[in-house]
This record gives sequence, structure tokens and C-alpha cells, in this order.
Amino acid sequence: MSENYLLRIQHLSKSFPGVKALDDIHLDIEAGKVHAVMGENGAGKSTLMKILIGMMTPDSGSIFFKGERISFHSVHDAIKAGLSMIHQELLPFPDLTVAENIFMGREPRLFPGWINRNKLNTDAKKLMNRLGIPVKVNRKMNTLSIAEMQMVEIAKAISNNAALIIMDEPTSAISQKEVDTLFGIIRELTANGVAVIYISHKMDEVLQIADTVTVLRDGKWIATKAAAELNKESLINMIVGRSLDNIFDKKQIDRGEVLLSVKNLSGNGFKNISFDVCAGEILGIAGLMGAGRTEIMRAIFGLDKIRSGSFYFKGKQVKIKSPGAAMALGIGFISEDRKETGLVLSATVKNNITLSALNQCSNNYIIGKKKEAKIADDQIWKFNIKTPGRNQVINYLSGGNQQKVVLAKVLLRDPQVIIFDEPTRGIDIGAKAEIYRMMTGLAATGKAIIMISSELPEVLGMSDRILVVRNGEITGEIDGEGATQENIMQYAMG
Amino acid sequence: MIAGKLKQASDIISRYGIFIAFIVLCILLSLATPHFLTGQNLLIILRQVSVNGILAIGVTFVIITGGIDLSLGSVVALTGVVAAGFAHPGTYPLIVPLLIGLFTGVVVGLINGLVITLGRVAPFIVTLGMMTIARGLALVWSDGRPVSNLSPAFNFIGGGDWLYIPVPILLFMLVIVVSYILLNNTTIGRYIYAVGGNEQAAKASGIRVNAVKLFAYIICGGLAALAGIVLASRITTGQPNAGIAYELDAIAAVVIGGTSLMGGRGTVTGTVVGVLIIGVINNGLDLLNVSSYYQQIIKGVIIIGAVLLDRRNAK
Amino acid sequence: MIAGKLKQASDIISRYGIFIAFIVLCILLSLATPHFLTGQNLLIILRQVSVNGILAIGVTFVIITGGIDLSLGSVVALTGVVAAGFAHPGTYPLIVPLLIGLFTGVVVGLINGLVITLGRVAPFIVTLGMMTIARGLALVWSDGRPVSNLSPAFNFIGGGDWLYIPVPILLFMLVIVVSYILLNNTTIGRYIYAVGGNEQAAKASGIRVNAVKLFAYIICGGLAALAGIVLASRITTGQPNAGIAYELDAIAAVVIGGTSLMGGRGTVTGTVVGVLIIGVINNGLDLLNVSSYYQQIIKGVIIIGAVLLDRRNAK
Amino acid sequence: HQQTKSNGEKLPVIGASMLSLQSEFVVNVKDAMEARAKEKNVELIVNDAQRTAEKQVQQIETFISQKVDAIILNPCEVEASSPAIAKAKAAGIPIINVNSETSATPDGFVGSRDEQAGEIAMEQIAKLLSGKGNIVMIDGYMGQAAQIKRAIGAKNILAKYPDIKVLAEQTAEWDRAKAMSLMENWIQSYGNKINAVFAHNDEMGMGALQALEQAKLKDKVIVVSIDAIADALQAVKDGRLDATVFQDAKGQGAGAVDMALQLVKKQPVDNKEVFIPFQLVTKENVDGFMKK
Ligand SMILES: Nc1ncnc2c1ncn2[C@@H]1O[C@H](COP(=O)(O)OP(=O)(O)OP(=O)(O)O)[C@@H](O)[C@H]1O
Ligand SMILES: Nc1ncnc2c1ncn2[C@@H]1O[C@H](COP(=O)(O)OP(=O)(O)OP(=O)(O)O)[C@@H](O)[C@H]1O
Ligand SMILES: [Mg+2]
Ligand SMILES: [Mg+2]
Repeated sequence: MSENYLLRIQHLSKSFPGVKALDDIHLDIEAGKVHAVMGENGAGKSTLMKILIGMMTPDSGSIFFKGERISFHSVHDAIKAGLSMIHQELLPFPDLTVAENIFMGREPRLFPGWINRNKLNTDAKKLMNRLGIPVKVNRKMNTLSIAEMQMVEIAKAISNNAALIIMDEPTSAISQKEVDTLFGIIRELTANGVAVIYISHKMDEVLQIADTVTVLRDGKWIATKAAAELNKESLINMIVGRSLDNIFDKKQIDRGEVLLSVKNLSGNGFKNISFDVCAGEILGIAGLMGAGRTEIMRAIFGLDKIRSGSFYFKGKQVKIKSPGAAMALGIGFISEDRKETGLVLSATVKNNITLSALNQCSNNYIIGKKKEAKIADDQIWKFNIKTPGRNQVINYLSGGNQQKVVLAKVLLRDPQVIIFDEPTRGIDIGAKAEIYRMMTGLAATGKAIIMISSELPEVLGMSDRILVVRNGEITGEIDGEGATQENIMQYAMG
Repeated sequence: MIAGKLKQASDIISRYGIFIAFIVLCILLSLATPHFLTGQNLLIILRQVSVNGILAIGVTFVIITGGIDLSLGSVVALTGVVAAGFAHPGTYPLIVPLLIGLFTGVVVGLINGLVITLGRVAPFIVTLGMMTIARGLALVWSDGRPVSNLSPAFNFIGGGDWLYIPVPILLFMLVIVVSYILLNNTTIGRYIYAVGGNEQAAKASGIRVNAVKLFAYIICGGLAALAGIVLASRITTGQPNAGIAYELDAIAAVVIGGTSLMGGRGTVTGTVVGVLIIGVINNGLDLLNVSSYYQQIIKGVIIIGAVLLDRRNAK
Repeated sequence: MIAGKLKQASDIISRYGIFIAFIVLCILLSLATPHFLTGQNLLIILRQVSVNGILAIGVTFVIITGGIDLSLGSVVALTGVVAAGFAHPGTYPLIVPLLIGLFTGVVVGLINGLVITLGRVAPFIVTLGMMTIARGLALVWSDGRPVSNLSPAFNFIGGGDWLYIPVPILLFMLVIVVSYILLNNTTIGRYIYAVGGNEQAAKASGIRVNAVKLFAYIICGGLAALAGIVLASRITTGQPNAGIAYELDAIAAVVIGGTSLMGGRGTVTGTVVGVLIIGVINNGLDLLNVSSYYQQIIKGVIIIGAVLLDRRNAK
Repeated sequence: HQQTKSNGEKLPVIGASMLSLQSEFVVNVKDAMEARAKEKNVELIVNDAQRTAEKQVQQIETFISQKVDAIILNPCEVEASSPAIAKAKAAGIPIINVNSETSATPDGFVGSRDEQAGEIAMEQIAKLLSGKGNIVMIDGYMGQAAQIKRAIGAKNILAKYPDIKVLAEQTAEWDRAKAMSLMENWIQSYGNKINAVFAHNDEMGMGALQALEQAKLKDKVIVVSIDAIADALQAVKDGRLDATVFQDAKGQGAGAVDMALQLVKKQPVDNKEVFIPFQLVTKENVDGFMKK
């Protein structure tokens, strides 16, 4: 085996009931380099990584690390061998502190078995400072926002000085500011000879940070190229297998009546929020992590109580005390956090899709099974969700496909006002394009769309109007045309 | 994830796993004693399991929502003595003790549900408290003595036959069918699974989580009352100390049947199989006249063994 | 998200919530009867809670990992009769019954742990099975009769004083201190919380989840054995039918103390307060000569009430 | 909280720890004690040990710290309840056993020997079987004093009748429903081989009885049990239950209170060990017992 490769994967295959997740994959990783792995949702990226880190065992194939053949039986072995991984799904210990989360399994000790608390906390502080992550290390994990948790997970993966760090969509939950921080960290790591496997659906990021790019499709190896020879178009071409001319196919739709307006809304994490959104309009909402955008939308959807303020739907004042009330009015909410508020992971694809629209296939008491199945299949087809069937337990779908199920579920009710909170989080470029097309389509049919996003290109590309939120207050409103990254960031950072 | 994979694979096996365990058990017993596989004995087993069966199906609803009910046994006693108190010959028509008994159980379930949802107290502790409360009430109501001398009509519920089939069995069947439909073909049933699977998501889907939970606890209380009435009628007396530890057998049956105590997953059919397994063990060990001491050991081993065969309970 | 926020807030209140409940309870009792707040009575309460206390702390470990142990009561009986069997005067030195008793408990805990981790069977069902198995073993070992005529040395453990303090209390104190250190200052302690908080994440952090769970169940079994020995010594005999339903009081104490049955959260101090609350209720109601039927009702109400005051148990 | 007589002198306080106030017989004893305490004008504190010796020991400790004048103990266990007696004696408080014995000797005893109940019941069965036949035995909760002693009593008699064969012996934990199921199962495996049933208490006896009646076998099988609870007496009167064994709850309860008072008042107690014998109840003499 040639030594200049830190890691070699050969003829690796893995299948699940109904799916061949990996099919004769090979991959070579060099020390000190960033190797991006890309591919559509369900291509097999995470599965490949879980095999590397010892969470899954392959059906066949071989892995060589530092020249020796390895087969990890547990993550424990993998970590000892010098691998570490940022998982696509957050894996926090909710009731433990940030510091404890970071060093879980590798606590500094006074003597064997005895934790050195002071060192634990000071080390954690040092690390967070070095990485420039502004999160107090003695906070309980369950008080952090998703974005904050994500940064902690990054710090955790860095903290055990691994020779190879796998990053499975580390930026899907964070905004540009943190992305820059992360890239700083990656450059520092590679400079010290650490190899990084970087998984992302964001072209610009990949082109910016990667040395090599490997593309998978439906579990098969498609190509490996030097990032230098690639540009956005060719990259998209490799991934999707065809060219996507204009991802944001934004159409000009003239604004209709005001559908929803909010007056001086104050609540947990935000205060005196006022804005309108009209039929046919896409209202972008930008801001840094923890700005409180999600909280605002949760309140509008009746998930959280408000302290003061009032809602108007189609001009007349309404009370929104529960999600049920919001949905009855015709408001739909696509949550940023599919695991916590989006999906029932233990249930099937079908049951998730129809959960909030059972009235469409029942007399409100008895469910019409055939009708329900048809509705589910239609949605699966319409949103082209990769699943063995409508009765697959959703837990086993790839991250991106889970996100698609959330969309299918919410849109099934045909809401008038649709709130998209980070709608394309973890979604592949092809699906993204579909979702954008869907949004414009919805707008064209006179729906009002509110889109929270931490991806500035997306905000700029899709919005007719942009509100910028900074710690719980609207600090600026920009018209779609006039908007630039710069003026958005100005309002966002102040 | 690896767990996930195994789980999925096993989900397929498991759809049959516990049935297999049950069949194996029956075959072994038929080989061990000629008295097991007789029509009469099977009928007797069914009659013996009907009380635990009704309880187990009731608590299945609660467990799917992610809760638990430890007050079952005491509620059996309470509703038994209360109903019996109105069932003396020549006092009230049969319907009165039945309605009052069921009502008592429903009220207990309602209280459990309210404290759990509005009070936001762990179901385990609420129903544990209710366990001693209901027991106390049963003792107060009956002054610590059995309530006996009950009308023939009342005793018919637990002791009588209808078309050659014992009434308890018919009631058990009825409960099975209704519950099956409730959980599989109705919206409320779907909501029960959703609430147990992910409360947050259920809420965000516009489901009235508290109402759903209340419903589950009320069903559970009502069925516990039915079981209490059947038992009192079967032993022709309301016993304030009846049903001690019945909740454990009921919950065991549910878990053996593959319902996850984490909530979100579970089936009526599974519970029924669980109930039958426990019933067959008790019956078989008596038929074989295994000494009481060893009976307990064997029973425990078989229960664990049966579940080992069934991967649904993998955590 | 916001739920998280609320949780944080309540975590702060709750750190005191259950203590407040406890203080209130004590004040009420002192006003109700002059016999409550006497040094002698407080000592009696401590001695009375020591058995349940040791059990409760043991099961705290298991519950934090997200498990449960229903076999406690039976293990108390089993280890009691086994130890007693080696504690007849003039047979073996004191150390022998102690070690054999503890060893028995550890083995039971080990078996529970192995079936739960390797067999991947729900803890509820495994320990429920073990509950009847251990009870059966206790009956077999003792041939269904109390094992009496024990050496004075053995009876000292449960009945004797050391520096004017009853030995059971001293043992309880020791268990508290050691467990507190284990859970708060050692890595294994952290891992116990981690496994209960998020098993997937624990695996992903390279923690040997199964080993951690095994450890918890072994501790629990060992402490159950200690409790069994103390009890047998206190009543100067090994009772095969001792400890019935003790697990419920122990688990109740843990939950009252704010440990979540979902795992990942809980403290030794909380459990101790829970144990004291239950002990004080039992003692107080006896002092007030409340009729035993009403005692059960009141006890249930107080337990639920105490937890209502404590928001940690909010689900 | 102690009441006082008009002349200001304190009423004597008696603490009683009862085996289980969920058992009808024990409740009857308790009622008798309360009635007598009322007429003798003493304060009676009744605790329920719920069949756990540890609880019982705790309750005695509590009585001691309450400084009651006398203690009545209705023991859960022969050995396990004994420490309670030692503690009371150490505290100089007179303690009396009611209903059953402990290994430690109390200051007084009013009750009966459970072995005798087993003996009487089994004698009756032997008589009705005229010394020959197959029987099954339904035991109380395994390991509890009453279960052990009643079994011993029964076996003492069986030793005298080699022709009486015990087909099976199981516990039904004092529970009527459990006994009923057990009997149903036995009918399956032994059918009409069974000639007689001995149950450790009437609850279980009634359960067996009902199972036999449902199987239309009662006329072929003899059922005898112990305690003479209301149901059982009625059943004997109706000729369904062949016999039960009466023990005198009233006599025991009242007697215990009397003896306790004598000890409190330091009056001489002529007989510190009052044995109130069990009596066989059959169709012939049942009416006499139904009044009691
Ligand atoms: N535990 C599992 N059980 C069954 N099928 C699984 C499991 N894990 C993944 N799969 C399937 O394997 C395929 C690959 O999944 P994987 O998560 O690796 O895709 P991915 O490339 O990471 O997609 P995404 O970009 O959306 O994260 C998908 O079809 C998924 O449904
Ligand atoms: N579970 C939680 N518990 C307590 N505070 C929280 C929680 N989730 C979020 N917060 C706080 O609320 C504020 C807003 O959270 P969040 O990061 O979701 O806002 P956001 O604008 O939606 O950011 P994002 O870009 O992630 O959507 C932040 O200060 C965060 O720390
Ligand atoms: Mg992935
Ligand atoms: Mg957000």
C-alpha cells in the first residue's frame, strides 16, 4: 500500500433492507488535505462515514488507515486510532455542560477514573477561545440554540487531536460568520497535517475549502477530481448528472393583498416585531445565529406564548393560541429542526406525511386507508423522496429525504402563508432547485412565503423583500433588488 | 444507526418473533401434558386471562403515549367494591352497579390524566400515588371487608356463559376489536402514536397533546373498571385487597407484546399475545404441578426468554 | 428550543423545590404532634428509612442510565435468606455471610445487566422477570421458612449502635457519600449520565455503553444486597417473603428526588430527600394515629403533591 | 394529644400493631379491641403493619417514642417480629401478643396456635373421607407464619392417615381469584380424582368452591378451609362449604385489651397465656357462630 495516503477505502459495499447504500466504493485520503465528498441526498455519504468511524460495519470491502488494514468494531477503537467525526445529526448530552460535552469520553483526570473539573473547564475555555467560538462552557447543552450546539460539536471533534477529522455537513445549521470561523479552523488543522473529509451540499463552500472532490450517486462512486479543475457548473453537473441552468428561478409576481400582518409582537427572545407579508410575495428573514428568528416564527405559529402584540389575517384581527389555530387560519410552518419539531421519527413516511391533514382522508374519526396511501404516494412522488416505500420508518431515511418529508407534510394542507425556517438545510443541490421552484410556484399561486435562512445567497436569490433580525429585533428592511451581502451583514451585526 | 439497522431488520422478524415464542411454548406444553391442548382447558385459559387482558389493552393506550399506569390493580379493587356495593339482590337493576363502577374507573383515569398533563408530573409518580389512594378508598368504602351477597345478574358477568362462551371472554374479545379499530383506523388512534413518538412534533402538527393523553388515561381507567367488575363478579364478591400487583402482569404483557415503554410503538395484537403467553405459563405450570417455588423461577425465565426471542423490545 | 429555556429556568427553582416541600411537610407535622420533632423520633425515622434509602440510591444509578430495576424487593429477600443461612451462631465469622450476601446481589445485578445490554431486552421486563426469579430462589433456598437463630454479630448490623448512632444509619450515610462522589467526581459517573442522556451520542463519543450500564446494574444489585442484609439483621431473621414491593418505594423516592425516568438527569441528594419525605410521611401518619385506610390515601396525595411542587419532573 | 378524664387524670394509651387490616379476620380482631377499649375508656392507637415485619418493628419503635402505656402486637412473623418485643421490654412498656405467637415471649398472650387450625381442618377432611382419598392443598402466601403453621398442622394429621394422598399443593397467596384459577387448572389435570380440598383460609376455600361448582364437581369433592369469615359461614349454612374453622376474633381482641389494662394498672394477671381454641364449624353448629 502506498504510504502517502492516510486512508484508503476499496470495494466498500453496504446495503440496508430495500436500499444499496454503498456499492463498491473506493476513496483515497491524503494527510494535510481537505477531501470533499458530495452527492445527492441518500447518495451514501453519511453511511460511508459511519463505517469509517466504526458505527456501522460494511458488508464487504477493505479500509486501510496509515497503511494497515483496519476494521473498527466500535467508535471507541476508531477514536483511539486517531479518527474523529462531526455527525450530520447533532448528538448533544442535553443535561450536561458544554465542557462536559466537548471532552465526553476523554476527560482530563487527576488520577485514573477521577475527573479534574477545573482542568476540564479551563481546557474547554482555552479550546473555545482558540477556535473563536463564543459559547460559555458551563452552559447546559439544552439551553443552546442549534447553531450553538453545532459549534460545540465542531469543537468536540477538534478536541482529540485526530489525524483524520470527518465533517458531515457541519455548516448546515450555522450562518456565514460561523462558517468563516470553521474554515479558519480547518486551514489551521490541515497546515498541521491533519486530513479532513468534508461533506456539504454547498458548492461555494466546497470550492473554497476543498483540495479534492469525490462525488457519489445512489451509493456508487462517480468521480474524483482536484477542486482546482472544477467550477460550480461542472461540479453540479457531476452531482446531478445534468446541468441546472438557474437554481433560483425567481419570477416577478406582483404583490396581492396583505395576508398576514404582525404588530408589535414581543415574547421570549424577541420584542416589538411588526411586518406584513402579501400574497405572491417571498419575504426573506436574515440574521446571525441566535438572532431569535425561529422564536418569532414559533410565536406566530402558536408554538410559544407571546407577551404582547397582535396578529391580522387578511385584514381582520385574529388570536393564535395554538398551532391548531394557526393551521386553521392557513398558516404552515416548516421547522428548522426536523428531529425536534418536524417529524415523528418512530413513525412511517406515510403517517408523517398525513399526520396534520388526516381530515383529507377521514371523516374526522375513521381514516380511509386507501385514500391515505394514495395521498402519501402522491407526495412521495411529487417531492421525489428516496424511500423503499411509504411504510418505511422515517428514522432510516437520509437527512435530506427527511427534510423533504417535512415539506410534503406541511404543504399537503395547502396553507396560504408558509413559514420556511431554514428550508434547504441539508438538502442537495438538485432538491434545492426543486424547492426554490416550488416556492416561486407557490408564490405564483398567490401564497405568501416567509423564508428564514442563514444562507445569504439563498436569501438574496429568492426574496422580494428582506427583513434583518438582530438579537430579537428587526433592524432593517431591504428591497429584494437593492439587497447585497454587505448591507444585510451591516444590519445583522450592527 | 447500526442499532437502527438491526432494529429495522428485527422489526421484520419481530412481526412474528413473539408469535413464534408463543407457539413454541404451546407445543412444549402440549408435549409435556395431555391436559393442556384440550378445548376445555383452552377455554379455561381464555377465561383466566380475560381480566389481565382487559387491563393490558387499557394500559397499552397509555404506554403508546409514552406514559404508564401503576394504579390499575388498585382501581380493579376500588371499582370492584363500589360496583358490588350497588349489586346486592333486590336493590338496584344491574345497569346501576355497572355504570357506577365504570364511572368510578373513568374518574380515576381522568384525575391521573389531568395531574399528568396540567400538573406536568411524571406518570410513574402520579399513578403510583393513585395506586395507594385508590387502594385506600377501596378499603374505606368496604371498611376492609369483602362486599359479598351479590345478585345473580351481577355474578353472571363473570360466571355466566352466552352461546356456550363465558361472558368474560366475550367482553375481552369486544375490547380487543374496539381497541384495534381505535388504534388503527381512527384519527385519535393515529394521534396517540404521534404523541408518544414525538410530543413536540405532534404539537407542531396541530394535535392537542393534552387532550390525547387524557383520552388514553380515561380509556385505561374505564377498562380497569371493566376488569374490576368482571373480577368481582367472577369471585362473587368485591374484595378491597383484590388486584394487588395486577398492573405488573398487565404491563409485562404489553411489553412482551412488543410495545415500547418509550412510547410511539405498539399494537393490540402484540398485547393479546403477551397476555396469552402469561396465561399459558400460569396454566401450564399448574397442570404440571410444578412446586410454587420453582413456578416463580420458571415463569420469570420464560417471560425473559420470550422477549429475548422478540427483537422489538431492543432498546 | 423554548422548551429548553423553560427547562433551564425550572432547573433553578427545582434545585430547591423538593427541599421546600420537605421542610413544609416537617413543619406541618411538628405543629400537628409534639412527638414528631424529638431527637429520638428523628433518629427513629433515619433508622427506618435506611433500608429504603440504600435501595433508592442503588436504583438511582440504574435510572440515570435510563433503565429501571423492579427486582430490588426480591433481591432483598434473596440476599437476606442467603446471608442468614451463613450467619448462625458459631458457624462462620461475620465476614462470610456479608461477602456471600453481597456477592449474591452483585451476581443478580450482573445478570440483569447482561440480559439488558447483550440481550437488548427492555430493562422493565428483564427486572420484572428477575423479580419473580429471585423470589423463587429465596423460597427454594429457605424452603419457604424464615431463616432464624442468627449470631449476635450479624444482628448487630441492623440492631446495634456505634457511637450512639444506629449502624444502619451509618451504613446509609456511607452509601450516600460514596455514591455522591462516584456520580459527581469520577469518569464512570459522567458516563452514566451520558448514556442516559443520549445513548447514540455516548456511542459516538467512544463510550462503552454496555460496560457503563453493567456497572450501574451491578452497583444496584450490590446495594440491594446490603439493604437485604441490614433488613435481615434488623428483624433478626432472613424472610423469604421480605421486601415485597420495596422497589416501588425506592423508585418513588428517586423520582420524587427529581431524577427523570427518561434518564440522563438525577442526583443523590435529591434521592435522599425523596427517601426522607416518604419516611417522614409514614412516621408522621402513624404518630397522628391516622386510620390505616386514610393513611394510604393521604400518603398518595402527599407524594403527588410534593412532586407537583417540584418542576424537575415536568415531562 | 392525649385526652384526659374529667378529674384531669390521663387516660391510658394502648398502641396496637396489626398484621394486616386488609384481612377480614384481623379487622374483626381490631373492631373487638376498639369496642372493648371504648367501654374500658382507654385510648387505642391502631397501626397497620401490612404484613411486613420491618414495618411492625418500626411501629413498635414509634409507640415507644410516643411513650404509650402498653402495646398489643398482632405479629406478622414468628421470628421477624420478635425484635419488637425485645425493644418494648427494654423500654419497660408491657407488650401483649394477640392472635399468634412470636419466638420472643411477650408479657402476655391472648390467641391461638395456628397449627391447631390446620389440625382441626384436616381431621375433619380425614373424617369425611373416612381416612382414604386424594386431596389437594391450597397454601397461603409462602413463608408467612400462618401459612407455615397451618401447613404443619395439616401434615401432622396426614401423617396419621397413610391412605390419604396429596395430589398437589400450591400457593394462591390468600387470594380468592388465584385460588379459583388454581382449582380450575387442577380440575383439568386431575379431573374427578380429587376427593377433597384443604385451603389455608376461607377466601381461597370459597375460590376453590366456586371453581368446583362451575365444573359441576362440588357434590363429589369436599372443601374445608379456615377463619369462618361471613361468606364462609353462609356457605356452610347453605351446605356448599363442608366446614370451616372458627377462631374467636372478639374473644381475642377483647381479651388482649383487658390483659393490657391489667398490666398497665399493675394488677395481678392470673393467666398470662390465654389460649382461645379454634372450633370446627359445620352445618350442624353453624348457626351458633353466625350470631357472633
Ligand atoms: N439505518 C438505516 N437503515 C436503513 N436504511 C438506511 C439507514 N441509514 C441510511 N439508510 C439509507 O441509505 C441511503 C444512504 O443514506 P445516507 O444517510 O448515507 O445518505 P447521505 O448521502 O448522507 O444523504 P444526505 O445528504 O441526505 O445526508 C439512504 O437511502 C438511506 O435511506
Ligand atoms: N432550546 C433553547 N433553550 C434556551 N435558549 C434557546 C434555545 N434555543 C435557542 N435559544 C436561544 O434563543 C435565541 C434564538 O435561538 P436560534 O439560534 O434558534 O435563533 P435563530 O435566529 O432561529 O437562529 P438560527 O439561525 O439557528 O435559526 C438564541 O439566543 C438561542 O441561544
Ligand atoms: Mg448524510
Ligand atoms: Mg432558527
